[in-house]
Amino acid sequence: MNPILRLDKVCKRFGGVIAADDVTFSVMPGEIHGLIGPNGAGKSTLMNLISGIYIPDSGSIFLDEKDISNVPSHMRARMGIGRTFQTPRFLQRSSIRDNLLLGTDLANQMGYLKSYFGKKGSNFEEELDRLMKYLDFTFDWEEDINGLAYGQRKQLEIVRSMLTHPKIMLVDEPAAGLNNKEIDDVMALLNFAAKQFGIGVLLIEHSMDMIMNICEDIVVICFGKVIAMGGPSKISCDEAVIEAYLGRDLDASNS
Amino acid sequence: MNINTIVSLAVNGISMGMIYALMAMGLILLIRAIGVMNFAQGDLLMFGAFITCWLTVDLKLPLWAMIPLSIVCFVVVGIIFMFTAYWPLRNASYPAATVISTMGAAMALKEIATLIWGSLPRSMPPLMKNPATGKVAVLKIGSITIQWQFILTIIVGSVFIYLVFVLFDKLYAGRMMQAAAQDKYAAELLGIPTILTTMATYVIVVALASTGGYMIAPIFMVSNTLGTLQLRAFAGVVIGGFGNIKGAILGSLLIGVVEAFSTIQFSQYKDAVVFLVLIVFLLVRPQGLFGEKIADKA
Amino acid sequence: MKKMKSYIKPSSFLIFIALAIFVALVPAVNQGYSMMILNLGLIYSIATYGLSVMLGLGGQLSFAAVSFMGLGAYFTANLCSGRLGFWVDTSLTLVLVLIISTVVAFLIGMILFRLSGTYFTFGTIGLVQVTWSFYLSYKPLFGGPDGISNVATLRIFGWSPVDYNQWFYVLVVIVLIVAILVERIRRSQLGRSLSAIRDNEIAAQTLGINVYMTKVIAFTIAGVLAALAGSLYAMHSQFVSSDMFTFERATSYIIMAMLGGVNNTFGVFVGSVLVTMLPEWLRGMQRYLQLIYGVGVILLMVFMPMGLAGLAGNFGKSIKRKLRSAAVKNAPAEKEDAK
Amino acid sequence: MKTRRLIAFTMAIAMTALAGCSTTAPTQTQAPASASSEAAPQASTGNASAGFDGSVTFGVVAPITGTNKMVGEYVVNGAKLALKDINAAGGINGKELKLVFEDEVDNQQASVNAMVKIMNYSDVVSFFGSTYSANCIAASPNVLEKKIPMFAGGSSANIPKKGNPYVWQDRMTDDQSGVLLAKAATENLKIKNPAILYSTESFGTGLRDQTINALKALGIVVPEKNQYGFVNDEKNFAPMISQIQNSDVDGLIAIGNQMPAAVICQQIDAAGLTIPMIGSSSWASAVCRQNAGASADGWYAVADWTVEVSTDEGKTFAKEYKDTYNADSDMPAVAVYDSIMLFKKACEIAKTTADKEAINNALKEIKDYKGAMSTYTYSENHCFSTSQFLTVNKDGLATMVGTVKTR
Repeated sequence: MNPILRLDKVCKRFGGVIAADDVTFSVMPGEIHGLIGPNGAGKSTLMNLISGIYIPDSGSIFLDEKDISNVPSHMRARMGIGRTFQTPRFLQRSSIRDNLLLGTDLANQMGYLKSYFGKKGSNFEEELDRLMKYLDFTFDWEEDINGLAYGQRKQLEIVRSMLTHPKIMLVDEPAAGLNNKEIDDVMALLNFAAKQFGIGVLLIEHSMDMIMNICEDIVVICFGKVIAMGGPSKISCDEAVIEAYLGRDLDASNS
Repeated sequence: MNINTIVSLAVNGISMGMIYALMAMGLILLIRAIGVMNFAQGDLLMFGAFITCWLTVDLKLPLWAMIPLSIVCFVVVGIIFMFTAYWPLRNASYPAATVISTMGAAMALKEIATLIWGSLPRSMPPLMKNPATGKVAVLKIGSITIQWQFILTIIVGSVFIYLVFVLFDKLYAGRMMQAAAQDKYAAELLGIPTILTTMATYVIVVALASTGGYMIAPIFMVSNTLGTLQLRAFAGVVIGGFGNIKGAILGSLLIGVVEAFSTIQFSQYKDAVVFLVLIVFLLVRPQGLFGEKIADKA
Repeated sequence: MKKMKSYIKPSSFLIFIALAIFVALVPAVNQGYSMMILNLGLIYSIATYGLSVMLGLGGQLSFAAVSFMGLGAYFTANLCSGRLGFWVDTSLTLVLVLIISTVVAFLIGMILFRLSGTYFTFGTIGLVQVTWSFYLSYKPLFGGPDGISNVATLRIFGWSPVDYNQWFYVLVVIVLIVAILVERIRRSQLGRSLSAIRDNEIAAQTLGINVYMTKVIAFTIAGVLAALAGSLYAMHSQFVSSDMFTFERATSYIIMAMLGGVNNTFGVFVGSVLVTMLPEWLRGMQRYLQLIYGVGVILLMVFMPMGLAGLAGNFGKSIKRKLRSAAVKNAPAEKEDAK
Repeated sequence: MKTRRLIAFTMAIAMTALAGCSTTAPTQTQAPASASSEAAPQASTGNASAGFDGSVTFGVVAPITGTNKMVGEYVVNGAKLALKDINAAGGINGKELKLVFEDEVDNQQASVNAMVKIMNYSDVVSFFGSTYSANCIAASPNVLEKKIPMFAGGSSANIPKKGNPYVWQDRMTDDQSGVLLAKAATENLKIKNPAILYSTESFGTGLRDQTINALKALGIVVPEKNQYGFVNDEKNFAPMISQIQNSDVDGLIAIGNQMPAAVICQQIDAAGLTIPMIGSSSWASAVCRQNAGASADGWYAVADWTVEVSTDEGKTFAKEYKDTYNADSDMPAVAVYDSIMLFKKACEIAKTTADKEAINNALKEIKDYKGAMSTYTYSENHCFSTSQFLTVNKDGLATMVGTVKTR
């Protein structure tokens, strides 16, 4: 079957800085695909390129084998690209219910008029209950979003992204700021999304144990170039990856 | 439409353009430094006009005493204006709050001026007097007569533009202020006292606007309705482009000249012409003369 | 899991009662002159509702309410005063005003939203100046500086309000309808999309919201409501002049929205009525009125950016939180086994 | 955090009471806002009401506060002078005259509010309306509805034209003063090809149209390029003045209110324009002469009033005003004074001080009544005045040159 998301020789430069250089990889539906690399390697830029915030200088991006390189970002979202951010982006002055309803709005894709005249979309509550079972905290709907802890908000953003019924989810450093218990919950949630709904997940993460446990396939980026691709076992002993992360030992190399 | 008219209209247009430029520069400094759109800019100009008029007419100070004293007044007004309209709101969660508080400040400034100096407009003796006739000094080139007051405005305007450029490009203080403007948090980490730089920005903005007030006081009557001139400075800022001073100055000069020449055909639609030019400009180049498309970071 | 609250929250029930008392009591208390001022407050609240959709939900500061009020007022004045040689029935004019203003507001919105943030606001200032200049000077359509007088009053199905009291009832009904519409918008997808745009346009895009079109739709709604207010103003005062549509007037609408609490439907109503009626009540302090107004606005922004409603809201929430923590204290056992 | 919320709460209470007034400043009477149906609060009590059986109340609307405050002072002083003279001479039909004032501030909304308020006072029989024409036009539907005679302070010819039998004007209307302005410009100043600088608000455009028609009748056509309109609060006249200076015109006719008049004088003087100049009545007003100072000298004006008047009634009024207020009188003061005198005359003809309808009809019988400002005779267009003064500004004084009559 063909990949849900495919990047083909995507390049992007900001003045002198090369953010992406001939990046080519693809994510299969229902697969959790890791995207790792040292800080400033261009991971977030790739995310922005896929979700349409930046337009690539050259190369193209395919969603379900349809070329979306020049499609505006809100259309890409409607075609099924879900996104979470390093720092969760929520509506400051609204209740949790409204924030999550934003996700269902995208799922139902009713026009403003239909939703205005009260046609209730898909049943919002039990779908949310099913997802919340994976996380061990509950909340009061009308509570202000800022009432939740940072870790809880990060998990909630993943839940919101799943509510939009995406084809592919771009998850940006979900583990940052979470304790171990919460990381396990997130991994269970992502597995649930990938296996039950067949959602492709592109996961940016620095904590290696999460990457190594959950990802079936990993691509490593350094200074915008793909330096390695493959399964967790292959990547963990790949020469170039270790060097990119830990640097080379000078005297050892010239032996 | 002979040469006389064209020259005198052009000179009048450029001198008014300079007044708008002084205000527009202030607006840009505030937008870049503090992210605030100052709706009290016109009233700061009016306040400056009243202060200089009070010093020259009421206290009858000679020029060499009046200028330092008026600068002291401008500094005081700048600091008070900052600590009332901006400082308590600097980390307000709602961006519109700071803008609307400047509107409140605008009304308060109008009323304070009325309470101190009365609501009747006051006239101010011309700066450049022709010693013989005691009338306004006039430069005669062939058959063209240009009032020295306009020329003085243009000179003073360009001097201030040069000073602001020197401050921001050459001096360390200017770079400090720009750093604080870009990222207040990071600047504080580098030991830049952002409270001082913000105060310095406000003082400069008030000084620029008040000098504009001083320049037009002898031409127009000094009254509390001078604030309406700010709308043209807004137009200059928008035409100039996102947050850059060069654009704002050129935009303001363009607005001044367009305004002067629009009196030829439809003088009562003068306002409409100025702002139609603005809106047409926005259609063609939404990012303005010098601005470039700035993509926000995700 | 907390059960979803039913649609009618207790607080909106309270508001309903307060409104009923307000409607019953007010006409008995004042007539003629101060009733006219109150009616104006109600008319302005319609335009302020439009502004609350733009500023409260969408976070876009716009001064354009005044020019659309002018559009509605002059359109009605021309049709209902017979100065163009023919008369049009006032209720038909109201419908025409709504249609025309939707088209005009949509087009102007498309133009102005090529800009964003501060520069959009400057664009609306330009629009206000252009429209004011035409309202003042272009005689054939706008009657020049004299304005247009003896505009016919409202006639619906043969009945027309005779004095200001009857006008009051008509206006309360219209304001109620508008308030309910705006409250519905706040709870619908459009409301949520606008709030997303207000907080972060980039995040909104990734949630599938077409930022440009949504802003234009909000601008159109604000324009239509302002035109409706303008039309009602023309019929109520039976006289229209450019003096009502200047830049200074535009700032008073924004302050009306902010005072009451721009995100609270009931707050906007309270804000508009307060801003219009206060000069009548503060009769003695005539000289210092503008100064109080200016300083008051600054204090308002410093201490209550979310307006009276915001304050009341926080107050309500803090009470709720205290109640809940009290409930937890005396029922610890029940909490344990819920997990 | 706690104290911050406490301060916020107390601020809220203070705020709602103080802040948030709308920019249209309200009308203001000396007494608290009274429900309109009761009697008007007695703003100024004349001397002891001994010797009078009952009273009659006359309303006066004036810009007591705001940018036109100076005009408001003249109206209030003129009205109080009329009150003193009438009550000293036995009141009206034996009844003591009482006045009530309303403040129209400086915008249309407040002005209409003030006039509606004064009409609604049950004991006000007639009143002096706003000194600005657009406001009088705005209030005329209410005057018609209330059937109460109003003396309009404005001079625009459009006020009486609305076919409203209750609106009267004691000042010369624009259409007639337009004729006088044209006559004075061509005969007295010998201008052949004038430029016209006019304010675009209702008074300005009205007078411009009348003047151009009058000039056409005298064989002078003013082309569009020689007409310069300016917005009422315009400040920068330099572009227009330089165009006038460089065009082939041999004289300037200027029309506007007092404030623009002063700015125009100053900027024309600065530009060194030397062609003969004649202005509407604002150019002779004390407000313009004080603000413009020496630069107002040399300006002719067709004015309703000048302190250096040579008619007897005019001299007595000017002297009495100077003695009471030790300041020079000005047009708004004499306009309200003469209006109240005309009201007294109508009451005497109708032999009633309560029946508004009878008083209104009695105003039709007034013929050759010698007032301070002019001699008044009824005419269908409800404008009483029959003449205006031609004045020239010399070293700060508007000295009278002659009178220009219409009928």
